[in-house]
Amino acid sequence: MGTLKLLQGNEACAEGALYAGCTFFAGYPITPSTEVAEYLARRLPLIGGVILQMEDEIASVGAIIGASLAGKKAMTATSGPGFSLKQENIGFGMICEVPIVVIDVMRGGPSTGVPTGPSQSDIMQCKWGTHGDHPVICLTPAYVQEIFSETVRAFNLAERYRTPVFVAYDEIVGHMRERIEIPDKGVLPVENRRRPTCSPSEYMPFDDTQGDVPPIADFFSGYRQHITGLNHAADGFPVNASPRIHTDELRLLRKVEGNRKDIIRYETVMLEDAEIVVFGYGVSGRSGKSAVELARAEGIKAGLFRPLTIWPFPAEEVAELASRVKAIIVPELSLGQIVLEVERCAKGRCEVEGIFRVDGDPITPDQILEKIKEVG
Amino acid sequence: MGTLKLLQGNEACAEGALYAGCTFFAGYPITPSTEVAEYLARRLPLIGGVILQMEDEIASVGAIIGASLAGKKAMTATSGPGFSLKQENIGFGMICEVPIVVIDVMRGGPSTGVPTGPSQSDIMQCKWGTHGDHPVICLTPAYVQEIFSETVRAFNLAERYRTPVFVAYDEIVGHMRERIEIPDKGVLPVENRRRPTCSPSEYMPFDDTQGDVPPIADFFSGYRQHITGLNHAADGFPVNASPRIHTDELRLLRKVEGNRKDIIRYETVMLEDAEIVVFGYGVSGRSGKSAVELARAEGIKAGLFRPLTIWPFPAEEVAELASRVKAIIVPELSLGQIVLEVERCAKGRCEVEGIFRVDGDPITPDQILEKIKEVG
Amino acid sequence: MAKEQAVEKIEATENEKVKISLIPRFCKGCEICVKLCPTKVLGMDMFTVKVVDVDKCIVCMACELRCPDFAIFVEKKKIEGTKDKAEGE
Amino acid sequence: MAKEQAVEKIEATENEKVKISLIPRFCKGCEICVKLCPTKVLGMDMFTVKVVDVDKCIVCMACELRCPDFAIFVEKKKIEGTKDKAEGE
Amino acid sequence: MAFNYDPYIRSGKLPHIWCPGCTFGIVFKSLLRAVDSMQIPKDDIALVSGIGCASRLPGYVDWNTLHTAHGRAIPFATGLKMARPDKKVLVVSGDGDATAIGGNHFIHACRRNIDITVIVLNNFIYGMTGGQHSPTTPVGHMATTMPFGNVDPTFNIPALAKGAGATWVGRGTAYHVPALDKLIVGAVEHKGLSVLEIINGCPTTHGRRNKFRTPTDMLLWMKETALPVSAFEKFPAEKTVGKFPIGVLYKGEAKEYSETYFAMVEHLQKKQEGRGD
Amino acid sequence: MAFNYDPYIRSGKLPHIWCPGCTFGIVFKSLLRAVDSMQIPKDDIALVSGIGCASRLPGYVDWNTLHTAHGRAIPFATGLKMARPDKKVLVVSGDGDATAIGGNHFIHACRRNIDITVIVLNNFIYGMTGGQHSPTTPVGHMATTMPFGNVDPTFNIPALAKGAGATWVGRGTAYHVPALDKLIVGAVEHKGLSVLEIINGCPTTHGRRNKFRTPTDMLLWMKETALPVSAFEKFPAEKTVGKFPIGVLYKGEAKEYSETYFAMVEHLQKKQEGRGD
Amino acid sequence: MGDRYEIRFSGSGGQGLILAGVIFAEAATIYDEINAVQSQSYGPEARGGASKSEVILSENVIDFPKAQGIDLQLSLTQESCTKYYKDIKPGGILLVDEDFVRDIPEGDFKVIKLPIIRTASERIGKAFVANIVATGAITAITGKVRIESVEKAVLSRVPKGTEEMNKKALMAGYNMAKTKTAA
Amino acid sequence: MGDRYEIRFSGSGGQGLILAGVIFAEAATIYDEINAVQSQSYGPEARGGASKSEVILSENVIDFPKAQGIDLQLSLTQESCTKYYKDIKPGGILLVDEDFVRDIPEGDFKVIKLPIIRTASERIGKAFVANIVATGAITAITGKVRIESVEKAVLSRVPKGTEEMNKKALMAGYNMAKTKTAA
Ligand SMILES: Cc1ncc(C[n+]2csc(CCOP(=O)(O)OP(=O)(O)O)c2C)c(N)n1
Ligand SMILES: Cc1ncc(C[n+]2csc(CCOP(=O)(O)OP(=O)(O)O)c2C)c(N)n1
Ligand code: SF4
Ligand code: SF4
Ligand code: SF4
Ligand code: SF4
Ligand code: SF4
Ligand code: SF4
Ligand SMILES: [Mg+2]
Ligand SMILES: [Mg+2]
Repeated sequence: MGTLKLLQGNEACAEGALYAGCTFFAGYPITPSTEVAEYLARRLPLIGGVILQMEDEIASVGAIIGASLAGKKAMTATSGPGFSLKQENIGFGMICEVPIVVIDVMRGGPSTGVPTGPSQSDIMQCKWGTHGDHPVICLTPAYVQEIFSETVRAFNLAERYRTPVFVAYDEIVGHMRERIEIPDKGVLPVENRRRPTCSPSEYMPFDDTQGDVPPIADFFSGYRQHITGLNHAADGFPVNASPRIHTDELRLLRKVEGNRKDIIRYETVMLEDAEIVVFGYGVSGRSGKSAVELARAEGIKAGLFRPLTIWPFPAEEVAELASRVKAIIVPELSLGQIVLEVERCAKGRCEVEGIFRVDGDPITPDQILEKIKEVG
Repeated sequence: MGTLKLLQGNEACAEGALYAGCTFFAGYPITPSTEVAEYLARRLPLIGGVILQMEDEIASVGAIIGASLAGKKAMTATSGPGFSLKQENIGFGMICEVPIVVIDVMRGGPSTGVPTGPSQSDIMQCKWGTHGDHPVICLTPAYVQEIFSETVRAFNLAERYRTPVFVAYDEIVGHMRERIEIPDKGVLPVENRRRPTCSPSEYMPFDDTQGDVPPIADFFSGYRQHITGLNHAADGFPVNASPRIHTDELRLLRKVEGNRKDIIRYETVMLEDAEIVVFGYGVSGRSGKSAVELARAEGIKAGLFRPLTIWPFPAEEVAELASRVKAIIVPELSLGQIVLEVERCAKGRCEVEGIFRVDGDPITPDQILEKIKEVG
Repeated sequence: MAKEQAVEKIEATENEKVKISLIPRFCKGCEICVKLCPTKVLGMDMFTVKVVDVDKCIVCMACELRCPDFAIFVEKKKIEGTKDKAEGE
Repeated sequence: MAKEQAVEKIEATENEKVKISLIPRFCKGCEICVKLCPTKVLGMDMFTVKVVDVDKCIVCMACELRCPDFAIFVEKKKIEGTKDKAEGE
Repeated sequence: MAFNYDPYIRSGKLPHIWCPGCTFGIVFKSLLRAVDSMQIPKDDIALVSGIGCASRLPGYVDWNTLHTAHGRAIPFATGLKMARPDKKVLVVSGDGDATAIGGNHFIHACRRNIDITVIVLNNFIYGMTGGQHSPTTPVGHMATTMPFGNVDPTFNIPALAKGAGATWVGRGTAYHVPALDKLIVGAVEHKGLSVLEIINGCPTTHGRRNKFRTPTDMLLWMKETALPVSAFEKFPAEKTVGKFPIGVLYKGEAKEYSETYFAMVEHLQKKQEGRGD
Repeated sequence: MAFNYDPYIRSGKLPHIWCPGCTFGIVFKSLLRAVDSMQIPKDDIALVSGIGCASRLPGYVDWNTLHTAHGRAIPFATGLKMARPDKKVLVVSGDGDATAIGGNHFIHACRRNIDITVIVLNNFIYGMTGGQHSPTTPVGHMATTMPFGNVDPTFNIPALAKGAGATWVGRGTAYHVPALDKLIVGAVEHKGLSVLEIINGCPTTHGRRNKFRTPTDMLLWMKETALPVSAFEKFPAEKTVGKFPIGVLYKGEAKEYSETYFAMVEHLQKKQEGRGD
Repeated sequence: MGDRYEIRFSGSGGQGLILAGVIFAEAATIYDEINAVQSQSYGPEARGGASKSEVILSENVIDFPKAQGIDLQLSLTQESCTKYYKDIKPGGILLVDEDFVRDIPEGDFKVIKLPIIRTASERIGKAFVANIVATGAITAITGKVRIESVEKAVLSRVPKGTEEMNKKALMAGYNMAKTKTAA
Repeated sequence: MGDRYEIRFSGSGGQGLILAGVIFAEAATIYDEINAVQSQSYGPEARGGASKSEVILSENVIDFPKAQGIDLQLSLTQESCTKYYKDIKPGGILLVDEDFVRDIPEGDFKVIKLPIIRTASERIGKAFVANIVATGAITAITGKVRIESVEKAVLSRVPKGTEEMNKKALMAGYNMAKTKTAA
């Protein structure tokens, strides 16, 4: 049995990182994510790890990519404005396929907005925030325990697919405290990136002939390589206007889209006979769960779909639901973001209704219940 | 009759800005947008305007917002990586409702990608690039003449709706030269922001009681005001966790969504009896036009929908089309971005097929024709 | 004096040479003025400042200059017929 | 000498004291070497460098050091039986 | 007799949000007195800030005020100044705002020597976010992100400004109030980029974690540690250990940027007219 | 006898992309000779760059190389160095890369005094994007974004580095090759942050627009304008007008960052073990 | 959701009410294995002014994590009492410091007045342990969590060297409330 | 699209082929009111190596703006000739510098060899006006645009003081091609 603790969501995130083997953190303080760094600042030096407060968010991503290339499991954490600033370098992580974990604790925006208020309005930014095409994995835990376990999973996915992974949660779950159990070592799987087994002279950092995820060699390990943010060939060197770019970018997408089954996780509640489904993540998923209980208590056939993976989007699951339910309700602490994806995947086969709120308070179970009755 | 010139798309953009009354440009060089700055560098000083090369893209947006607040029509121009960096400050422009124009000449990404290659893969970043919710206006010209006129329109919309406006086009139309006619002064309308008529003591910078677009006072004009990127009340001062935030952010959305008719422009070709529609913008719209001609020549009932406004998205138009055509084909120089919006709006009522290409070459009319035949 | 903004609640303590005005609504009780006053004119009233002994005031302005909260103002009174007049001559 | 990379095309001009190797594939014809050579050993052959008069070479290395393109290399030859041997003694 | 702040304070905005004993309020008053003494009309001056506790200052002042994004005040101010070169533009910034995330804009403003006054309220910490170390947190001090004592070396802000090309560099403290008033006047009057570092105390997130029991302790530390620059320079090295100089630390000569720019504009326009004849 | 570059050059990568007469190639060779002389194994050294012509250098060198985003080489390098403090990490950057968009990282690396060598290939222009003015373009020079002659004041890179806290600052030129080899050795050997500015010529986007008819003219300008720092300092002011010093311009003493950090780690771990007993 | 019990600790920033909430939640969920969620309001206004920390207790899993109807509200200042009391649910409890909250709002709740700060400063000698005194009192009033558990939580969360003082404060609050409510 | 005529100017970076394309397009579209689109390849590789600039002419609006089948390709260097000739459409024309393109590729196109660079350096005295010589030659060969229009375009685009030299170069190319093709 593991250790029981009362922790903030942000602290659980830090614990998750440590459990997953993270030994390198670089960041820049920003509410409501700062506790992740503060917690790690107390812990990382004790295990020989590195905690760096950089001059800004741009530098933070740069530093963790550098560290990851040198073989470390590395992470950063931020919130809205900082997340915007990190986008360019995150794109570098995407195209160079560097395993890193980026935590985004969502607060109200745009701009400085409501720095201390909760929000879920960076969720489209997670997918589209950086220029160019690229795959995105983004996890959306809702409970403190889940923040822990999904952070572990984020590291595993980053290592498995050799790509940046986001964990995005709202200020409320980031700041609230719940009991969590930190499992003993070995209880949760912890994965490491595939490193090359070939000889250094044969090594090609983006060799796609052995599957979509090429092995990755650590800097200074004898596998001298060249890494560039330009589109590149298998050997890592730049290519210009060439079919290679197209096929290689498709491979990057495929790493993620082709492994949806492995990556997508969600919780469902009473979906079997549901006529009305609440599709909610993060704190809105929690409200949704309560609302579904209230509705069932009133005899309404309501159900919950709570994605733990928001990107890649559980498109097939939503399509399947849409084909058999009356309505999908999407509560969001934004003016309507993920509801657009739900609409897209529903293809008009059922009603899709959003509940949006950006005044600094969460959507309540009652608000959702009301909407359930409205569409019911 | 105006002046005829052979100009690059980027030069036409600069001419459009000048025509619209732009007297302030701040930027940071980046291929393939740099000619916009270079052209203005030769022209602005001659008319007493300001051209500033800032230390980076972040500073560029900051400077034009400052200039706009002081009453100037101001613009910046960039490409992918720079566009990512500008996002945070663009969000400031959104929440503070500052009229500015941001040109994004799209190149291959992510990261440095193919700096000199064309792309249309920032189009979702235009909408979702900055954190938080906010309205977006984005114009997508495809011809050099159109880059001129849409840049003029961008300034007009920025002034009319008191908001940042994007003009996004690909490297191909940015760099190629065509003949354009620069109309004489007065031929195209040039608008100016509504300034307050009340007394300074009564002035509230975000007073929404007289419509969704509050008048905007210039700094140093006697209307001393406070502008902040925090969510704010009508008087401009911060509010925290309050219903005001929700209603005010809805107003911002409404400024744009509520004026779709005014903002959305597109070209159509033979849509009346079309069974297959090509939905393409920028260079892909040009290819689409050629493809439709080829198809019609073969007796296929093809048509073209070429949006000049991509955000707000012409959702109603697409929905209407979807209800009466067999298929919509979306050619894009990306791995599939705007096709998702088309899918969403089509609601499953017709087939939606993308043609994606990111190898540095445009999608050819033949490629599209082939797809037309495939789905036909 | 920023007093206008809180005019409803000024507490003035004075003698013939000096007037010390306090604005309790603005005072955050940081005690800077209390500790920096060289002659111990000021003291604390639970959470806000109070004047303990106005007569000790030497009008050095240490309190007013370093109060971060616009909560204390010291004025030297013009004593009629003395210095000011002299200057007029 | 980066010559290995272009080994197929080295043009060497030599006399008994010095050997000047040129790699035409690498030479971009910038003329830096030509202009900096103090004794006018080098010249241009349309777009690339050529040796005009190897005998004038004083092995100052100005050309090799400042060629940006790994396209010119100068080697002083060991003259058998002379200096080197002398040193051996 | 006492200074009347009311005309400068936005009505109803006091009390300000700063914590009890936060010295920013002291500096705030000094700024108002200094600018008042220069008789700059309220409509002709703008105050721009980034994000942080220090950056909340503009909200209280009845000038043209702009509260931008973290670290970005200077570019916004540059836009204002170049749009209206006839107006006064001031920036107020925290140590983190100005020298951490905003460091690049800071050095480039210095390089350009544009006529903006940059006032850095250095409280040695990130106050607003709760006490993380900043580029000025002294080595050994506790901060939430340096829980074992800070190991990050610090910037010397005046040295940085000078190295980047600023033509007026000064330092004052929240304790030395009358001197501060004068320094602010000097900085604002200077034609070109002026940087004024003002030493402040954040009792909430820095002081109490670092053996300054009360806000007053922080002020007294300033009193004891600051030396007028003239004295600082005269004293032998061993007497200045642990001390810092205050006053005008550097003044240089260089053309002001907006003047240079608009001189070019004028020159070109004249040439053009000439050509037109 | 001649130096053998082959072991250091990635095979098949020559000719490099630089223009005819671009002096970067000269510096490139100097770098290889210098590092070779220090006998650093190829697996133990990393070379990191941003974006720009200068930043294309790493692609040719058979070390661990990383070509990052514009202006961001230093943060990536910092991550590498802190992950593997036992390895050598070098950064090569352009004037724009290092001091325009990358200026903040540059000054913070100087502040931290982390053991990285930052080599700035200053060609006074944005070469890669076609000749826009950079923070080092001399006043009056033509650039595409300063078509009437540059009015932007310039950075003095060594002064900036020193003001920010760098502990080794030097300057060399592409002309003074043997001296350059030695400067590079000095910079790389220095324990702490070293900044080496190397004066270069970009004939394509700077030289030909500014009266340097040929690449050689640019080299000869360096020859005439650079003075060894010892001479520069001794000469009377009027003799150094328009000249610049080369050599080691500044050396300071300060703890190196990764050492300090890992000393803290070691200290804490010992304490913890002690407590465990 | 039926057995939710919602406690709000309110007062002014700096009175340690967040810590009080954390301690209470830890006692409940770590030592008594009741489900608990603790949260607080953040914001620059939390600097001075009214501040609050909330704990929700339940035998069931707690999904919606924010207070919906307060069962017990502690208010150590007048400002916080006035600002927040409206969330107290019908039949709930308003626990106030009897010296600092003079103006008791009216409503369908029971009011308990205790000299919390006075007890802290006079009996323990440090006004700043008022939060722990209050925690003791709340433990007694709610009866939801064992006092031993709260004590453990206190000891695990307070700075070294202050354990005894805090234990005393806790018991002072506990006993004071026991006496008062028994009366 | 039937009347599209596609011309490619190729050679090495620095030979002024982009300017040649621009001049040709300007002549067509500003002075002759034919529709024209000019484009070029960008890229770091455009520094040295092969470089190209393309002009499409048409009586109709030109939608697809990139070359699809080259009607006439100019190549001033061997490298550019070899790299790009494959896009020449059946029956098209390959115009090469007879000194610098020695290795003529085979294909279904007509080859015209002219001493373009030699003419520039020997007859005009400046190798760098080869682009204008070539433009003159292309004007003659294609017959799509009036030589007077091309001359106007040349004069509007070349640096002041070089007008006469460029005019001479243009006519040299024009006449050389006329003679050659007449032959
Ligand atoms: C892009 C971005 N990153 C981080 C933050 C969070 N943040 C707000 S203020 C601040 C630092 C404040 O420190 P300083 O500038 O010294 O001001 P102080 O509060 O100490 O006056 C930080 C990191 C932010 N708002 N935006
Ligand atoms: C974020 C971003 N902004 C701008 C650019 C465009 N860009 C590429 S290199 C460069 C400047 C190059 O100048 P310098 O650093 O001096 O290097 P040089 O080419 O002169 O060696 C610029 C502005 C970019 N790639 N990324
Ligand atoms: S003016 Fe001086 S003496 Fe008087 S109360 Fe203030 S500090 Fe004390
Ligand atoms: S200094 Fe001001 S705020 Fe502080 S106690 Fe004195 S009057 Fe109150
Ligand atoms: S070594 Fe010296 S003399 Fe010989 S060719 Fe080279 S530059 Fe000329
Ligand atoms: S310096 Fe090198 S590249 Fe330049 S001409 Fe001489 S050999 Fe050729
Ligand atoms: S946190 Fe520090 S800097 Fe911020 S208001 Fe409080 S005392 Fe001042
Ligand atoms: S553009 Fe300039 S810096 Fe770039 S390779 Fe060419 S000469 Fe060198
Ligand atoms: Mg600070
Ligand atoms: Mg450069």
